[in-house]
Amino acid sequence: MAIFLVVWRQYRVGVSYSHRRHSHMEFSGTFELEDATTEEVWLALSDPVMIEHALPGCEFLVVVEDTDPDFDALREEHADRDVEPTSDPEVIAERAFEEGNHYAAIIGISIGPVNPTFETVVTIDERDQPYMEASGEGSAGDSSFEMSSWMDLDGADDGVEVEWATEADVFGRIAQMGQRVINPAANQVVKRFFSSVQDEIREREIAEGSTVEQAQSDEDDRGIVDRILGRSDGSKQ
Amino acid sequence: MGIETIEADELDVESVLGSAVERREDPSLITGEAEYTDDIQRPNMAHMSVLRSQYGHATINGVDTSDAEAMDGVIGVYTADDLDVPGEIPVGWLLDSLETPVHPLLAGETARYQGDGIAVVVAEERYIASDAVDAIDVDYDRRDAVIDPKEAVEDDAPVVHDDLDDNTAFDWEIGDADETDAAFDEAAHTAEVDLTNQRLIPNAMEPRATVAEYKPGTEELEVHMTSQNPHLHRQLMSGVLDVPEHKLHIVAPDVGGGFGSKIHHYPDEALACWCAMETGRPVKWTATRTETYLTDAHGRDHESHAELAMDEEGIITGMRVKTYAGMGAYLSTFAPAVPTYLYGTLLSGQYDIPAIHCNVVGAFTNGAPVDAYRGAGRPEALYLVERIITLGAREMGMDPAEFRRQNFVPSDDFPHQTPVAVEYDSGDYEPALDKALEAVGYDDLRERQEELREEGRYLGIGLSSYIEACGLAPSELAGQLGAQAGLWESGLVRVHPTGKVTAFCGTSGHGQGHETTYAQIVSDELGIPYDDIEIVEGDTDEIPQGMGTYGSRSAAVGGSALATSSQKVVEKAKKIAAHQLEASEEDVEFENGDFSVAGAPERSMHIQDVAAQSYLAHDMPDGIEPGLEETSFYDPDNFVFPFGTHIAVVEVDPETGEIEFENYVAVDDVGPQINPKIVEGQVHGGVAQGIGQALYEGAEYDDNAQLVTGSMQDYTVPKAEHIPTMETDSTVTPSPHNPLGVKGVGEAGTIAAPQAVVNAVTDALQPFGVDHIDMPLTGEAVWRAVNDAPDAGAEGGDEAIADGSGGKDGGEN
Amino acid sequence: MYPDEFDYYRAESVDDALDLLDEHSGAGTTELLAGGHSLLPAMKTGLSSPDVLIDISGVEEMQGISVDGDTLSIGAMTRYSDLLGSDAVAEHAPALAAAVEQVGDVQVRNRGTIGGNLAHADPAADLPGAALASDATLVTHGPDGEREIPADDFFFGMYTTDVGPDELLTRIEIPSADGALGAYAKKPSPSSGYAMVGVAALLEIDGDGVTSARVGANGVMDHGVRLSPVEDALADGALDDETMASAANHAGDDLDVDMMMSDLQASNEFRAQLLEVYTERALTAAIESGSSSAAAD
Amino acid sequence: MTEHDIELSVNGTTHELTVESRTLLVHALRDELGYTGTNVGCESSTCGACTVHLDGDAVKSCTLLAVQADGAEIGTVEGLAEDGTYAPIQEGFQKEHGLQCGYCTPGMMLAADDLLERNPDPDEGEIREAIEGNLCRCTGYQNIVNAVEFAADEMGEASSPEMTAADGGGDD
Repeated sequence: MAIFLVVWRQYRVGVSYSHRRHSHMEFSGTFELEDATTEEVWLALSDPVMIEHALPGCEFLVVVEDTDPDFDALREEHADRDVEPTSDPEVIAERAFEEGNHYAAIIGISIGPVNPTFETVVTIDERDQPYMEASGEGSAGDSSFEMSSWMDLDGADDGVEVEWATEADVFGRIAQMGQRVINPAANQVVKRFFSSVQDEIREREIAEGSTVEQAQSDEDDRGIVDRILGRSDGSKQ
Repeated sequence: MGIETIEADELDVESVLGSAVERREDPSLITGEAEYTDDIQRPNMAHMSVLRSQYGHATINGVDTSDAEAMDGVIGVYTADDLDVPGEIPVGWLLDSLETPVHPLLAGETARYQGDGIAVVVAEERYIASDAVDAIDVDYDRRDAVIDPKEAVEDDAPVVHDDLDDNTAFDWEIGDADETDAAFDEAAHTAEVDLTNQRLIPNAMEPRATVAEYKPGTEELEVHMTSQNPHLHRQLMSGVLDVPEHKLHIVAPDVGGGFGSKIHHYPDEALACWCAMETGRPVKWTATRTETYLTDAHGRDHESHAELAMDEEGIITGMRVKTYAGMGAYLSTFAPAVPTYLYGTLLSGQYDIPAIHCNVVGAFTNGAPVDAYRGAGRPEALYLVERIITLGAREMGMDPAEFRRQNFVPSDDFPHQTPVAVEYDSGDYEPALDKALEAVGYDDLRERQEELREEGRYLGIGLSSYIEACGLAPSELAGQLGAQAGLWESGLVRVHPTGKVTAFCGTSGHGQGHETTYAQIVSDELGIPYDDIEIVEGDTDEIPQGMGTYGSRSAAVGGSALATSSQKVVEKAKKIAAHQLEASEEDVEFENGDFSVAGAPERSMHIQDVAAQSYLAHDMPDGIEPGLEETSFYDPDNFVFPFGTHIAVVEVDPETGEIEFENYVAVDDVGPQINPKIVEGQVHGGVAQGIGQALYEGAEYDDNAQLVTGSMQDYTVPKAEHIPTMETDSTVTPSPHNPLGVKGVGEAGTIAAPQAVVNAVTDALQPFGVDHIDMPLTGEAVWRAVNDAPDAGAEGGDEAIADGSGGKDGGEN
Repeated sequence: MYPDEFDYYRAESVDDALDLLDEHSGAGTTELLAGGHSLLPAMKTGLSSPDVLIDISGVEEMQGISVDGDTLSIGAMTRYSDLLGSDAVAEHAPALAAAVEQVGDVQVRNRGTIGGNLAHADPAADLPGAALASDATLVTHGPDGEREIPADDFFFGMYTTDVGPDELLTRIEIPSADGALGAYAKKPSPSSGYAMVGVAALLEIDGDGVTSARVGANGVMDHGVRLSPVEDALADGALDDETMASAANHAGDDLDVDMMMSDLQASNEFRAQLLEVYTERALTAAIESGSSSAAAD
Repeated sequence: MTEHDIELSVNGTTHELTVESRTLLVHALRDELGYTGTNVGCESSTCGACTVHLDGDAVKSCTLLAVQADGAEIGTVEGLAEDGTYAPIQEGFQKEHGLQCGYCTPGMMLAADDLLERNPDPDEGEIREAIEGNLCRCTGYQNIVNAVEFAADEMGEASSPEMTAADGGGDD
């Protein structure tokens, strides 16, 4: 099992001074995972269950047909959900993010006494290793948010550099009444998410390179790893 | 300190006018006996709550009210589809180029700002109504929004009203463009500035509220509401709800401040009425402060470019102004007048300027509608004038007081015609300036300023020589300019058989003390003791007609109406007295309530006795009807033009941007003062609001048109610690064209103060080369201005400022 | 606006409060109600909708101020106004006393409690910095009994502390700083009154010199922080304005400006600037408090 | 949702009433008991219009549940005057023109009274600080400060015989 050393090299929040920025937030950052390859990290980041586990307050994150799912039904269906992240490429392949797919999530945010639960739908807009882009929106009562994010992996000498950015806009009551807390709260969510992502990746054993290679097989002519990695026709090696 | 009040029983009719008598409004207000709208209870009363848009701009695909309707205690939930009345909010002022898109009571397909109502709930209790609003589910498609008035009229801006080509509400100009351009072509010196007059939220302490009750038997709709002008509301609401005017009874009970925000006709009050008719229950609606922030018409919202042309000596030869004015999502009642006729016409300030041209583009945005807020147009004008004048002085290297003095309209040039349409009635500007300069010890201050700069301390002196046009009136002129209403005022003076008086006025006070000052006027005119006179306002069933209280018009127009009616009463009484004294009318003199025969003072009769005789009617002159009451509809010839000079003295800490007041002096000329204590109070309050704008206040929307200063935790309403002690003084230049000579004071402070403060701060920071900072001058804004200033480096720069040694050499500039 | 519906329980004792917490730990959210001046406004604006409120403000054993040897002990439900009226607090915890004076307004100080403030952990509240500067120990009670948490380990982040969901903060213990100089300098938000920046300083002195210093700040980061570089710069330094000013220059040394609070009231960059200025003001105010109390003696 | 039977003593009169858990004290006073002199100006505990006395201390009655006040002594503006005689603070507001629209005035007077209770002779700065939790949009505060000073003087005079006696032995 490889050990990933995580280095917080840079983490920026939307702090540029502009008087109309206040419920629009921009976050971006870069972190490095040592002793890992782009493929390994990409594989880990392909697993919705891993993301579900990393997202603070996330009850479930599941693929759905369209951007207007029945959250009550989903809640019922996934009430006792107990799915573990895995490092098994076969398993990941079954459920890996796919470009154009929509995912529904219930995310409870907890900022002291303020505990909105957001019904969220995210769409994978682009997914082409090593780059991924997603956008989505969530609503909780008469508050809502819209976000768009991208992530780019860059293989360094002995590790992977993950560069990411998220933009979010908040609407409704929280935007209006919660001015003082929105930025730090969102900051906290983003920070916790990425640090959990790193923990999750760190805890995997997928870095045993062999696992990944062994999985090269059959069915789809792109090969399972290509599928997981979101490569189209292996053109991006 | 300040003016000492006297008790009512110390008054006599000879000196009642001009006395600082205690307010008779106070006893009910300081004991809790006062009745504000939300205090009103009715048997079986229900409560209304409004669901407002989650977005600044959105398409509404559907509204699911089923959960709300199913809640215990919910009487009804209604959306735009349910409304069966005309329901279009009218615009009360039209301009040639004005676009007037429909403003519905409830948003149907499109929400254009966050205050847009989408549904209303009527429930048994206010808490339940609020719960039910939360249970309504709206299917929105969010749309891009625009909030900045200048960006709103650019080609690629999201369009607020789909049925319009763009967001231009109007494109208006005043003055002579060619002459003005010529003045700039020939100018020896020019000054210019880009400035923002930020959006403000009025924040009357009492939120808007309505109690509506419908009586099916008489088909009468009785409405108690927070109104500055119940008659105007009656007129407008009659059309909106299709209820005949004579069946609408509107009462403004005690009203907790307005500052303009309770002039306008909003959807909510009409919705409460509709709900009362629909449910057959008395319905109460009281805005939460959040709703106040979202829906009360905001003020200001200008972005301007101003230029000043001067000759070699610094004599002003021209002024050119381009302004983008935000209108918000819809045109509020008087909105089109505010950035045009109430703004452009004041751009000459106190100065003799031969050529002025001003172009104003009004823009629809996704913000709350913008309308009259204390000062309405005039603070925007005077802020701009007094900023550019200050920069003109700076350009000329002249002392700002002397620069002003040399450009003032001379005292022998009144009435003075400006190049921007209005004619100033009377004025004498230098004495007010001199008094203010003397009060602050101007020359010594300038010396001290130099000394302090040597120590790295930054003292600033800011002048504001302002003018205002108030006493909103002449109807004919207002009509020519686009008003959809007359601006006269009605006054009815009724002398009862006992000699007591009830006087009715169509204005509607909400803190100004009309019951006191009007009684002083009537007492003075009739010679009847002050305590025998009762004033009634604010009830459309009691008072025949009226236009309301705004634009500092109550004393000048309403007071004049009462004075005129009183004079008519005296005229009639004189006929009766002459008859009873068996003298000819020409021989009867009237003084302090007594009619007496010239040369035979023992043959006299008091007006209160005449009143008794007029009702007895046993012995009346031929052709004179019994009774003693008179009505007048007073319509003056012109606006009145109060003026004055305010000076702020501040010290600025460039390290933190903190501003401390050392002094604030206000010298105002509002004509003769009916009650100097009340005048002083109006100046204090106005200045506080002006300081609020200068230093603290600002409504901020984000790029999605979400109001992010949506509570008192985020929008600063100044606290006691934020407002300095003010020194007030006055000069008196009567208006020649109203019977009292009075001018108006309600808005003076708000019009005068912002630029006094900003001029003081920029004066303090002159060594850094800071010419202008947009309001509000928060600590951060000032700190950034210092650090970004051209001379920041020369004066010590960032590092030097950070370690406290910044700008030590400032005094040498 | 009006709060959503909830159930209200009044706890009579610490054990009672713990039982109530346990009883309602399942479905829904439970909040402890102390002074209520953070919670109730959040509930009224609809930002917070707990299902259960447990009112602990009246719990006797969580009230009061006592001195035991070298330790000042303050019940978590002691109101600000009681702290202000206490000679013991002024004497033994001068930095805290100075900070309490600047909390909210009179009405807030008449209701709000020290424990509510610290457990709520609003980054812009006035007491976290003072708790850090005072080297306070925060005592919690839970199902497994008492836990003592040094202030340095107590604050995790915005509204997040080491107090577990089944615990409550019951007591604050402060080592006596009798003879030390304490002060709090605050730049309040003009609208909310919360601290854009607030700096609490406690200087242990010996003659004309500082022997050691503790400086805590709130309003700057998402939780209260110690300003160790300032403390280091002060230790064994002179007790004069110049030393204070130069130490204050280090206020932001350990703090990432990008991570500082940034909101409508002040950007992070401006907060960084204010932090240095207000650190200096806190330190010089501490010196002044010494000279004024000396004068009073 | 729980309901609670509570007892409130308002200006010396005891009232028994049943409230929901969530009922705010200000609404219990205004809507249930008819003490409408106490006003509501905001929901963020900022404006202070709702200030009442709770067991003698000024508090914001919009930031207190009615059930929390069970058993307490509440003082409102309606209780300031005694037998038709204004309290000094009321007299001060009248004499000094300390109010215009009057909406903030009840809360302002009760906050000022709290100050005078603690500090019978406050200076201007102390007065301004003591009313920082009370917003007024009309007066610019100056005449409010004067009104509080007036009340302080009035109360000082009322108790001056004692003061003189106490001060008599001082080192004047």
